[in-house]
Amino acid sequence: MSNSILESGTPGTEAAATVMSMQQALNRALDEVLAENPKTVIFGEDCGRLGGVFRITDGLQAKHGTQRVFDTPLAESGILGMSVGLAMAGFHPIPEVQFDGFAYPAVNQIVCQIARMNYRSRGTLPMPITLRVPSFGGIRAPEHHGESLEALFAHVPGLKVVSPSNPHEAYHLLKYAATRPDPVIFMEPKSRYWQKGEVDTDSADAGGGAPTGAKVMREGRHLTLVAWGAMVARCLQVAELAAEDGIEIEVLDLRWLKPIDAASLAASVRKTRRAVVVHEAPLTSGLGAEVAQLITQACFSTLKAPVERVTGFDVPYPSGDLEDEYIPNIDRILFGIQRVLEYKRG
Amino acid sequence: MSNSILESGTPGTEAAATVMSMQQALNRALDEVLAENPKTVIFGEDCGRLGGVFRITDGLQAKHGTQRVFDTPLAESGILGMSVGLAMAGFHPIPEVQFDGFAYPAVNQIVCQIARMNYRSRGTLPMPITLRVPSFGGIRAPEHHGESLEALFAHVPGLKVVSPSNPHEAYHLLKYAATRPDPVIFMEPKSRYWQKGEVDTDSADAGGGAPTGAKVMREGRHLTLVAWGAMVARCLQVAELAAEDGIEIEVLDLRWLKPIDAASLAASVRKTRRAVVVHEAPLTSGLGAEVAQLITQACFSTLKAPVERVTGFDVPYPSGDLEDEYIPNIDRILFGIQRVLEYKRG
Amino acid sequence: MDTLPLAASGGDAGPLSAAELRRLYSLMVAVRHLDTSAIAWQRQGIIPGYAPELGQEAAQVGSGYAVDTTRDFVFPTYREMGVARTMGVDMVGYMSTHKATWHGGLYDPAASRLAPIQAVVGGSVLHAVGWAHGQTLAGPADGKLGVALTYFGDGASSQGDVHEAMNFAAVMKAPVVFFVQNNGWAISVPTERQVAGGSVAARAAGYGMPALQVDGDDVVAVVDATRRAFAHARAGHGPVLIEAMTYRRGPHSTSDDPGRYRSLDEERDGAGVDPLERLRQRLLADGIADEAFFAEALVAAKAEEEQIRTGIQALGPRPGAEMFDLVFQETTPALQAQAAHWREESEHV
Amino acid sequence: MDTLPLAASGGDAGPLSAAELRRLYSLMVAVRHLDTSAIAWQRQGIIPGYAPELGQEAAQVGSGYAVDTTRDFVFPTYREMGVARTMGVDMVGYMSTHKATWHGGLYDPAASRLAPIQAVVGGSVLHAVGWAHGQTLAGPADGKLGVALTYFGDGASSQGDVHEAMNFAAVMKAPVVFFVQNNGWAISVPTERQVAGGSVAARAAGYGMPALQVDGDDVVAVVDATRRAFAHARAGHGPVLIEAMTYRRGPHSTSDDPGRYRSLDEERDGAGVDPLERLRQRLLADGIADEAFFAEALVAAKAEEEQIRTGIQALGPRPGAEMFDLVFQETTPALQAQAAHWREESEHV
Ligand SMILES: Cc1ncc(C[n+]2csc(CCOP(=O)(O)OP(=O)(O)O)c2C)c(N)n1
Ligand SMILES: Cc1ncc(C[n+]2csc(CCOP(=O)(O)OP(=O)(O)O)c2C)c(N)n1
Ligand SMILES: [Mg+2]
Ligand SMILES: [Mg+2]
Repeated sequence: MSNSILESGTPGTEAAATVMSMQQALNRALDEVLAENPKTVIFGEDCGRLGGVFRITDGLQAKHGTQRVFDTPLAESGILGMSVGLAMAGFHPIPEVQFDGFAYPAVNQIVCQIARMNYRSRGTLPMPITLRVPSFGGIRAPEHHGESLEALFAHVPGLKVVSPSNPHEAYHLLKYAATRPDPVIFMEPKSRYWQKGEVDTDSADAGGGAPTGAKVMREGRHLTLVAWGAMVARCLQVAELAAEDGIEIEVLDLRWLKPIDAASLAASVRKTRRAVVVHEAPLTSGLGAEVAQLITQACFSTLKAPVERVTGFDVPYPSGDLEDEYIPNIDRILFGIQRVLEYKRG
Repeated sequence: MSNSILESGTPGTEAAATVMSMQQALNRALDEVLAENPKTVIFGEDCGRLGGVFRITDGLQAKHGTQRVFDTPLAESGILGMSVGLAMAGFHPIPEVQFDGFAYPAVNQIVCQIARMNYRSRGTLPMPITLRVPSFGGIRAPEHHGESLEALFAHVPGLKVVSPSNPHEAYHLLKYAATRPDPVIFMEPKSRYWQKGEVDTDSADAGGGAPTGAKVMREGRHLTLVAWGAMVARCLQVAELAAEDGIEIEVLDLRWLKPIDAASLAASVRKTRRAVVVHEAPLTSGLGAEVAQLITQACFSTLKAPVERVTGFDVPYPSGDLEDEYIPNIDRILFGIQRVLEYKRG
Repeated sequence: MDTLPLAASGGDAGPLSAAELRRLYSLMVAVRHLDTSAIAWQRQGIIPGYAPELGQEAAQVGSGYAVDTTRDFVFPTYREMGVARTMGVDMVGYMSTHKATWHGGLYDPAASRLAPIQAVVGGSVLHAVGWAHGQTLAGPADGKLGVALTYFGDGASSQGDVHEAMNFAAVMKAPVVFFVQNNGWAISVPTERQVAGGSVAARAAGYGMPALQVDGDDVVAVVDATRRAFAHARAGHGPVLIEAMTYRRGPHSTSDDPGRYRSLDEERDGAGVDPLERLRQRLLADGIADEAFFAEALVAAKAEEEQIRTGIQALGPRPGAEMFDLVFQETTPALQAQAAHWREESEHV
Repeated sequence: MDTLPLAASGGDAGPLSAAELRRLYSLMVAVRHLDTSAIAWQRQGIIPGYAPELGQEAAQVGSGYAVDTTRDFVFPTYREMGVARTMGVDMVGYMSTHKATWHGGLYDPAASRLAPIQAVVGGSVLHAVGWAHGQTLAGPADGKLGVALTYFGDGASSQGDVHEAMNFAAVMKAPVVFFVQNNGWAISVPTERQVAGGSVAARAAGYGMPALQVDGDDVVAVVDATRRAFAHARAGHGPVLIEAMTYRRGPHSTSDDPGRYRSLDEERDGAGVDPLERLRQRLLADGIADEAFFAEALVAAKAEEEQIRTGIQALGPRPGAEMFDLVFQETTPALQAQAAHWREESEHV
């Protein structure tokens, strides 16, 4: 049981700042949430004995029991539909969908039930459901294992959507999301699960910024790169490279994909006057359009160039061999930046 | 059997230009498609004997037989999944989802199967499926009967999406869509079903413009209003009102929501230098963001103001009593236009 | 049809007393009168639409009667007015959904133990399973579990969610009673083109779950079956399926025209004897009630309908601000901004 | 378990001849060898992942053997390599999906009569129903209908789509054979926590559909059951469900670690006798084949595997332009623009 909470010891006994992987950070957050709130229950396909195919729930069933952490039959609509009933019975369900692409069978329950029950019941039946979705591509996986559903979820009234970019964010955002009274879709960038980073478990959100907003991951003054999930790390690499050419890029981790922190977007771009938004999802009707339009709306007269989007293409997510052609890579992001920097009003 | 093809006679025997409702125009288009292509089959809940709850398939079973037009059990995923198999067997299925809100249970089959089978099979298993979805609000209907799914569908690679705004468009776009070799989501504005208009059945697309692009419904030079479905008629009303104040508004019926006719958007706004996009769907991550961003990208240096969006709110579609507060009404569209016209660079 | 036996025999309750039978009659009359009146309301423009349950009063009143609102929870569709009335739900709040005041109705679902009215066919069946599983998580079964009672139709039985619900419930031994009103029709589609094999109850055995097929027009039989099913589930033996065989005597809804898909002859044959009339005859034959009682019950039903109608007519539209305020428990800045914007533009006018 | 009887008795084919039995053995050895080799390929870095079918050779070869590729059509999951091999599908094209060359594989599904490899659990079961319904639309049943054979697992049986498929097929009398490989596991979840009631075959009666539960490790029994089911469906009597009881002897996939959820003892007990060994003993006992034949079959299997491996190793990545070109039959200007943009930026580099 490597990387499990059983190995990492009892919550709170370690030093506040530890180096851990995102998998460990998420596992630890879940362990603590289970310990803190007896109404929390975790379930999904292979979440119990196996600890999940990504081991995010590793050791939790052994520690908290089969009542709190359990396997369900193989049916995503069933898992999410069941979550509605558990929430109505006073529980805080934390269901898992095994891979992003298998959230589609549950869309009806997510959109028509989870997102609307609080509204429909006039606030008397809240839906404190935290749906964990291992998300995005980059792991050379089979079909349907590399989807980006943020634009779909962000469009649905009644949902909140968040995605962490590193272990520290993962720990804090999951602890925050899993204690909210509203449904939150928690999109975990699966290609980052095994990357390690420092996690300061002491502070509610060490590193600054409210856990509900976007976060400046690197300051700069020539251009703002907006990203979320796995693309944040890539944008930080790009900023590093650009800095060698004297271009100072500000990297904004959007974190919350709904609601979007429009104020932070505006503040950054008012300073840099240029923006590029990066995501893995296909271009058309992707969340990049919303981000670009929010920026344009707020900064129209200061913008030096139209906001550029560097995204996946309008094609089904390709097989591993072509993955690197599909996901925005460093070069494509640099081209996008170049287009903005070189933009001349026609 | 009012409004049925049984009453309106054999296709082709009438004068080319006739006044009919959108329901009649759609019914006639389906009748002709059934007559022209023996591989066409129509099915869904209550499509057969009843002729559909909106009577769009009225009389078709009686005329073309229960093999060509039939009722299915009550399961949308079943209906769409079955369409995939029929397409693989060489048929051109035209399934109906009874109301927009009941497309959600079929999202898995639509996104993961219909949209991807041509790609997955390397073009050897095309999916000529025309999915008819009575769409949008405005009829004081029960919950889930007034959804706007265009942003979701437009984001899915492998789908094409179209919505007609009047009987003439309905007739031609459906005939066009139902003869394509690719999957098309055909979004019918249910609040317009009973509105009559002139339909010129003679020309392939009488009125100008390729059936794949957007269409200028009214010319103007001060501002472009972009809309689709039921909002086109409302925007034409707005343009009429604005004209009284000397404001000449160009109304662009987007028609195809995927692929979007970016060239026509650019051509119009390059002339008018101002744009407002109107839709019923919630604001955030709606298709308005994509339209706005496409315009901004193409016309950044000529735009006088950021593109404005007048849309539904980020709330679940409300009950009939509040419907008029939710759907963009004439006043809200006029306010949007005013904001653009009065915009001052900060 | 092969069905598995129930593990627990009957509830604590013995056979229905005369008073209980009279009470069932009164409930059925109240429901019948409100139901037929609601169609008139629609014709008069008081409400924009309604889904009548004419002919299903015995199935609804009988099953609702078995509910213990101190511990059970009920998950209706859009057609369970009779269940709501039997459970004592605020009927102005209930009917308000048909006035297009608020999707789901204005009654308090948590306090009423009746989930909001559900328009997605099959949509709430899984909710019942989750709620019921929650009862077992709260502690070991002591024969006193709260039971989830979930309603759905023959048409809904075709939905994947209903299968997932039955399988989940049976695997987890959740205390759920699946109550199918097989009323012969799903809008225009008859059961034989909908339910392969002809019976929803016959599906239960495949999940290792007991089922009861019951004459849904016999209120006493329905009460009895539901009580037995509740006892089984309450004792921790897992789910039970009840298929109440009945008939949708009216249109699917006020905008439906059954003449397009079934003849009056077919209707007469399919419907059989009116369940209300059946109970009346029984009470008369057994000397449990007389014409005076029936007349009194009708007067009460009329008074009740009038009160509800008055309430419905007095109901104004909800303030538009609720559109924004009720989305979340914790609202968002984006939503607040939209609400402010909406307020500004609507006050302008 | 109650099951309904089949309407048509057996196919035209009599009992399997000695030559056929030897052919089945050769196929099973070829499949076994390719399957175990593919795990080695993954360890050697030739392919990134694989889902082995160790122990399911009899179920797959036996059922695939009953297919008539001139008129039937087969809908696999991600684990039906043995079916593909039995049907004569191009195995380099088939295995290419595991090399991450192309989702669904490079073989021609239309020509091979094998739908693309399917990763969505339960995803293609409804496709089989649609395809099969298409056969009945093409004209009246003359006892010669093409049959859709659809594979899925015990885990998949929980999916709503599978229920919808069974109900649709039974209502429409579509010529479908639902072939469940109940291999005891869905990744880490055993059948008893997955399939309420314990048997997928037991579900069929609820749809008025015949079912056959068969020893999935006995290739002769599987061929026989599948032929009987095909004959029933081909004659226009509607769908049949076959549940082949077998065992997933290996990990779920090359990234799975079964040691986390089942012990070696459990594996040994669950797996029983190896299906390949069972056939070998039978052929020996009946004097149908000898050690020389077995040795020869293995040599052939090894040669075949080597050829496939060479093909796989020679397989380069597909040209990136295919990402764009294969989305639609009729491409769009927007997609062409993206393709042009992509080409420009990737050539730049
Ligand atoms: C998921 C879904 N699909 C379609 C509909 C439209 N619709 C409303 S009621 C109905 C028929 C339901 O039949 P049944 O389940 O037998 O219930 P009944 O109306 O007879 O009470 C249909 C198709 C819906 N409300 N939800
Ligand atoms: C809709 C969906 N949900 C989840 C998964 C992830 N997944 C892949 S295989 C599998 C188990 C399938 O079990 P079973 O149907 O018994 O087939 P087996 O793997 O045993 O052949 C799961 C959960 C998936 N591929 N598709
Ligand atoms: Mg019904
Ligand atoms: Mg299995």
